[in-house]
Amino acid sequence: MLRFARKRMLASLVSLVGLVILVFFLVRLTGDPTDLYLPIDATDAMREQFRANNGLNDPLIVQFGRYVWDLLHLDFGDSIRRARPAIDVVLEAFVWTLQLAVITMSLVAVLAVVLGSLCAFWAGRLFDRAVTFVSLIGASAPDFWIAIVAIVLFSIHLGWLPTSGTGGWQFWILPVSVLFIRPFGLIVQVVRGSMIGALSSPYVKTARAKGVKNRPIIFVHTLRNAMLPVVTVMGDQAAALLNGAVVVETIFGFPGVGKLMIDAILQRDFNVILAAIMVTAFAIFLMNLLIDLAYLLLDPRIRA
Amino acid sequence: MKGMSLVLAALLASTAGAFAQANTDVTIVLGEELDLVEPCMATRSNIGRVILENISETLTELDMKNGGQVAGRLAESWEDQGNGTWRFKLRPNVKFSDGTAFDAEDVKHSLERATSPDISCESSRYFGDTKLSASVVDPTTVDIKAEPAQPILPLLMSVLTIVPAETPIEFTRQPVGTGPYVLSSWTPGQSIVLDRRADYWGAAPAVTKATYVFRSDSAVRAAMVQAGEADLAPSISVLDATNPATDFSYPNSETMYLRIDTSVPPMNDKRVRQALNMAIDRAAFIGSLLPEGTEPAVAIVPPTTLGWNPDIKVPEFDPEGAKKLLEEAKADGVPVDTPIELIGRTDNYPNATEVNEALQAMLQDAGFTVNLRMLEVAEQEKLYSKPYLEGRPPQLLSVLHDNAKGDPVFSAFFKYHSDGRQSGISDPKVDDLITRATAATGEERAKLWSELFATVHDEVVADVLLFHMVGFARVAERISFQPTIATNSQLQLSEIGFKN
Amino acid sequence: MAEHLLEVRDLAVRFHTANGPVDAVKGISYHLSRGETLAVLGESGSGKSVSAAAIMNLLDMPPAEIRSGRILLAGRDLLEMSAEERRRINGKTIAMIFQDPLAHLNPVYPVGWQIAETMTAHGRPRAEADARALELVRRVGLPEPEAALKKYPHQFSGGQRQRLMIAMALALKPDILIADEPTTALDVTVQAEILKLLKELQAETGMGMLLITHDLGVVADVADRVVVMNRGEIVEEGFVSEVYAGPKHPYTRKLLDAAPGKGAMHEPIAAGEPLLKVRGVSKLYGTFTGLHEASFDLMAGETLAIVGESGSGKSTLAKVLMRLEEPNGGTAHYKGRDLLAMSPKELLGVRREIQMVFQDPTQSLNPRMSVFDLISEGWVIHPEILPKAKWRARVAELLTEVGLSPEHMRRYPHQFSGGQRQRIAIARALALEPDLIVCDEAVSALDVSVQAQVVALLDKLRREHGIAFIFIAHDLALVRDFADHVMVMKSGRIVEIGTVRQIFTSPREPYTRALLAAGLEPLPHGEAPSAPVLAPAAEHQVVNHLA
Amino acid sequence: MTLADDTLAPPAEKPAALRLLAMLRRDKVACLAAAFLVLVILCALFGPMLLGEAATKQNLRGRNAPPFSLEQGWLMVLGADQLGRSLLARIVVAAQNTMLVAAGAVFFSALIGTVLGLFAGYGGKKTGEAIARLADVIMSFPSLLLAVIVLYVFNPSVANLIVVLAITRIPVYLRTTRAEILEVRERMFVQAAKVMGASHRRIMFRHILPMVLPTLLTIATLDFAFVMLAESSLSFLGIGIQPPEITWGLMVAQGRPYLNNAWWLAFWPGLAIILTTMSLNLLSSWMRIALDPVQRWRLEGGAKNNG
Repeated sequence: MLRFARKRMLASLVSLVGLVILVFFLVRLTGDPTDLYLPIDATDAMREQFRANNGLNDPLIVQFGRYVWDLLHLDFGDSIRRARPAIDVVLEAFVWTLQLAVITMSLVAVLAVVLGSLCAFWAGRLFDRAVTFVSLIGASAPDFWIAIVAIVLFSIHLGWLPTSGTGGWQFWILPVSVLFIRPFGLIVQVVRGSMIGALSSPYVKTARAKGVKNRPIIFVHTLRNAMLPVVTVMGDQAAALLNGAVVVETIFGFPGVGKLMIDAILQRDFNVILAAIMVTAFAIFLMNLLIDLAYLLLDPRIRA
Repeated sequence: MKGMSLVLAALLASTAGAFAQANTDVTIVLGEELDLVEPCMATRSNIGRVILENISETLTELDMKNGGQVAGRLAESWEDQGNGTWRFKLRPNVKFSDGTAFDAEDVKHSLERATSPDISCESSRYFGDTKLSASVVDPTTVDIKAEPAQPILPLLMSVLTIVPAETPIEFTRQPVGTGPYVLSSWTPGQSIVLDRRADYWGAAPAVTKATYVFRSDSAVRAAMVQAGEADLAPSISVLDATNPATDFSYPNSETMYLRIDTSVPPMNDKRVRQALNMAIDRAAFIGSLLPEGTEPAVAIVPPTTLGWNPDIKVPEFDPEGAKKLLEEAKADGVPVDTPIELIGRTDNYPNATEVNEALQAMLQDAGFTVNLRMLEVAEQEKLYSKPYLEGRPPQLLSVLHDNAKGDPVFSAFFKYHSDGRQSGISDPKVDDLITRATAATGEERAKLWSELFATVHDEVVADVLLFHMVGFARVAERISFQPTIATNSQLQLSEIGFKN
Repeated sequence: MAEHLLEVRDLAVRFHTANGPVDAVKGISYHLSRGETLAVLGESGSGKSVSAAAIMNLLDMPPAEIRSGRILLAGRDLLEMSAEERRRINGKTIAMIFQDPLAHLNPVYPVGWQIAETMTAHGRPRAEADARALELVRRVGLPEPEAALKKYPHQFSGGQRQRLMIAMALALKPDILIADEPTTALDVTVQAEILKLLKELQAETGMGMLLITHDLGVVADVADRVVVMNRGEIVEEGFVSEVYAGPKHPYTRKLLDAAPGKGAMHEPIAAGEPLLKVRGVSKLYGTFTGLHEASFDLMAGETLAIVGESGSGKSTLAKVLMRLEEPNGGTAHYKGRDLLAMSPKELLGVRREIQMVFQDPTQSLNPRMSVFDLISEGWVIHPEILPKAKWRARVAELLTEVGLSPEHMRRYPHQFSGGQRQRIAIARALALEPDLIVCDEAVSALDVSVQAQVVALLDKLRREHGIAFIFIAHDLALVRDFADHVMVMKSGRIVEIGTVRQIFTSPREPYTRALLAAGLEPLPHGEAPSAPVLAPAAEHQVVNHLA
Repeated sequence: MTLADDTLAPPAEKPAALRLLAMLRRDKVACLAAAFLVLVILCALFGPMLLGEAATKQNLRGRNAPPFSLEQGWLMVLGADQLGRSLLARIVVAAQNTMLVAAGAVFFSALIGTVLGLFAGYGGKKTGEAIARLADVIMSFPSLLLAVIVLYVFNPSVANLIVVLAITRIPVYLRTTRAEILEVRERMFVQAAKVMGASHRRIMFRHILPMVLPTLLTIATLDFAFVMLAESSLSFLGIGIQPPEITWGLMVAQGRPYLNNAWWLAFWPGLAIILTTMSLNLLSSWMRIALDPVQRWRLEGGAKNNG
């Protein structure tokens, strides 16, 4: 198992390096931060000065070499905009994103698995149809639309929740709910599909022949077998959340990495973009590793 | 259901107290986060709104309440010594928030710091190619010399934020200033808190503590004031300004215009440019896509600017006339059928896309072939500034220009001089006027600027000037605040009062 | 009330399918008494398992619908009980074991937990259940019982898994055990052991046993009484010995006649230059020896049967010869050229001459290709065989030859029965006009009567086309009527090779003798058969090839 | 011997397409979904031709006209947008770009992802690993960044938007295809084809691919919805498709600021997205059952519920 983890980490490192190279050169295709950083009426001397200060005059390959050299010393460079180490900026934001992702995915996991399993058990019945319908509507609506409507409804008209920002638990309700909807709709369907398949497995017959009650048949016997595809999809969804819930972060003023990333992209703050990508990619690789470990945990047959 | 909602409401109400605040504390919600709190970057509006004159003060300031006069702040008086040198008498008994006293050395250091090549301070952009140097005469007197001579040096001093002489020449995260407030906490991405100082030299403002939060969505900003989570949203979209009791419009010093590159046919023909001007029904925008209060523009600077020329007339809306001009030009062999690109910027202002779509439709109605392209800021920037791309098609750049400084010098060169970075014309008379006006003072200066505006607008027809824009602020009912043209770049907490 | 332990009365079950309703069971009645073993005998599709599923409340409704009938357990009708009542009966009063224990054990839980669950589901305390599980595992004869409890199903062999199922079923000492094809897919020797275990346990507990099987030998070995089912109806019932001795219904008679091992044995054709000469072929899987130094000859037009239990290497040998797996050593000269050393290009030419028929036609026929596409695919790959214009006619011809009808060519595999599918697979092999066909357990998955038909077809093809066969089977009896030579394999090695007569009448090796002995006779001991039976015979299906 | 061999041979089935149609007719919900999708496709095909003019005709004085009023003609029945253009006409016309973007992105991501997945699954271990790493890289490459890069270096056109969205969705297909193929390639009929001497290409495209296609189709339908929403989010962030092109996503994004005073601007195009994605979802889950012989009975009528 350790060897497996080590091999995976090595492979992920290769991906990470590829990613850094790709991003480093691609973002530099999108323009010069000088034009964005300096006011429109800045003089040529100021522009030249700025470029020189930030090493933007060197050939790309030299810039890349310098970046890699610094990276090897764990220096991710400074944010041009914020004049502080890019990695600090990113990590601050990442903590928020991570919290948001973890809370959302935990809720999604629990609710989607329970409701999806029940839908599968009662496939075709009213409960199944209702849950499917509601989750589909939720999952098909643009999230920024839901977010604004939710603010208007819950914060302004009802006055129950704060509109936005960070703080106590009540600040988390709206962003988490909005983020929750889409992965929930998807995963409920995946759980349902996988469970319908698993519920017709021979071992379910055995369990029924043993006189096992319905609840353990669903949640003990079948669920664990049906979880493999579910875990995969959950991983994909969690990865999307880790990459930053840009829309939700933007609207609710959540200082997460998605908002940071879009700002950095629009401002061409290259070091922040790179650091953000490295941090999230690392998190995603780590999560993929955890998912593979979850496979091992769920299914003893893979352990061989 | 009702019972449940009551329980929930009660539960939430119990925590709601957490964000109710002391009577003289305010929360201000801004659209753009601060990436820095560096005083020498205060000319950037997102930074200036928080720290300018609140934390860091300047020698002079523009008094918008009194018609845009230059008034003293840390300087009590100043006089032109000739030879490009100005002598400033400084206010005595002023202390920085770190307790050190303010004197001429601080001014000298601040100037050197702001113009140092070692940090990219933005305020130095206002000095252009002028070289400034300061020499200390005595602790309360400082001479500032400009090469070449700079007639509006006192105005320029309104952008120079004063920091203690000990401030290192690198971006600070702990700004120290002479202003009425001190930065007490900064949580990047979330909030900035300013607290009132006890030892401020001037009158103590009413606001004791200001918390700034950041929401990029205008609807959310408006909602926060409505829900009582914030007291002031200095900038909201006209679409969210739905409550006359709390929402106030103010001219925001931005001017919308279509920049024409007159070197590309058919734009090199004056009749075509006139036709462009005549094709647009400016009145139709006001009160529909653009809020009431928006003014048709005849100059690239707002009316509060020196040399504003009231004699220039807004071009008549005359699509038939435009068509006729085009036909004339066509008869002379001008390629008027060449498709023109109208290049807008996404989210430049509320409704930016719709405004540009409407402009496109109007131009097309007058017989132009116009393709609309909405670009992201950096992409538009690339087309906006020189060097222009080789082989470009005729382009109209739909852009905003902001000059709240009261003098056209900050606009004229860049926009109209042959060497200006965003200039679309090359006209010797205009170049000459700009050079002379820049060097002139007093009445002469105003006259020259007036002449320039008339020339550009009527003789050269350099561009399609459209509107002086207005912004909206939502102000909670418990506070009193009157937004002005300066609100876009600075927001003095001392101007906020409480109604009871 | 007659004191039957269990009585099924006039049970009728209908399934609603894509093609309209199917009456799986049409009003059947039978009963089971304490200590008795009742066999329900029938081929696939006869509806033999449906009544058991109804007893255990395992029918999915819909698509199933119980049209009529009663199932009386000690006088009470199960069909009128609530789901909760029936749950309490399942596992406690009536227990069930299934065919294919690998699929029927939950793959993700340790077997100890699964055995104990039978008891905890009925309210027994955890500790007691665990102790009893250990006792049961020991009783059904698993090695290292303590360790076994912590292991997962995939870590056991097929026979051990069935023992685990039995342990699970017997945990609460049920009155009735329903065994649905309990030994199908097991090797002959293992089958014998499992049946022995069941008999012992029945003797210990006095339970009634309902045995559902298609296997005449199993019925003869364990059952007291038998009901014979065909197309949802009971066509005959009675004591096993009586039914076997004097079948009254024509279907029963045909079933008994179809049992293999009754025809005349082949005499090998005179030797010439061998078509295939295999020398010292070995295959290693890591450290495991799949095949060790196999050597044999095959004459043109001759049938060589390779017999062995799972893991004996017989399928490995086939795969190596077909170059589906690369050997670790050895040669196989086909018409003088070494198959195992050919380049892919040379191989392509030989591919059409050597064809293979796989065990499970359901899996070896691409479900998304029509019969025409399947059979003509070989001509797409080897266009030199037949011009495209003649394909349709030739497919029709081939279908007729294997006993199907030409209009079948537009259909898809799932529309055929297992036997028909195997005929399609054979037609596909014939399309390439091969000289040698390798049949890997080609009839093992088929019903007895179908087996007989397919074997007869193969025999006919051999006679008419002079095709040589390598016929791989785990079933000695089947091979007897068909093979010229027999090769017995065990653990990757050839144990014995000889003519069919020599192997069946005077086996030299003890393992060959053991295999012959383990085969179940389809007739009760000591009874005179109605048809002449000369040799012991055994037949059963293998669905999963566990090599 | 005419014994049991033919007992279970079923009667010849009706042609598959007809049977599907018959089943579709029986399932009201799926039927409705299919009907709506047909309508959307018709809009996409003929909308710009029929209503292109009406969709761009501005009337600043009649901006934000409320819906459900026939005073201005039937085109204004859904109200007018911020420039006084008919919302109905715009929705109909925008169907084309919306469908083009979604279908294009789904098609290309499915195509490339599947081909890569085929190679990853069927090719050697090394190829497989390399392609899996590629998928990792794409997955952790933020789609927004990609959007900005492509739309900056090129232009924010329909074609480039398709490129952006297609690239970001490749890993889904790649991973699914690869996983399925690793399983399918071990199936017996693949070996049977090998024995006949079938080439790798034949095995890949004739035998393996058709087995994977149903799964991919299901994913593609779901992705269709996803892509429409992603396109909308890009528009919200200002880096999606730009006027004068229109898509539903752009309409929602542009109408969003009016939620308070002219809800219909964002509501109708939003409803169009919701209905389309829901229809696709419903149809895809129906198809998943309809195409699976084991599950099909659920859609066949007549069965009573015996509980």
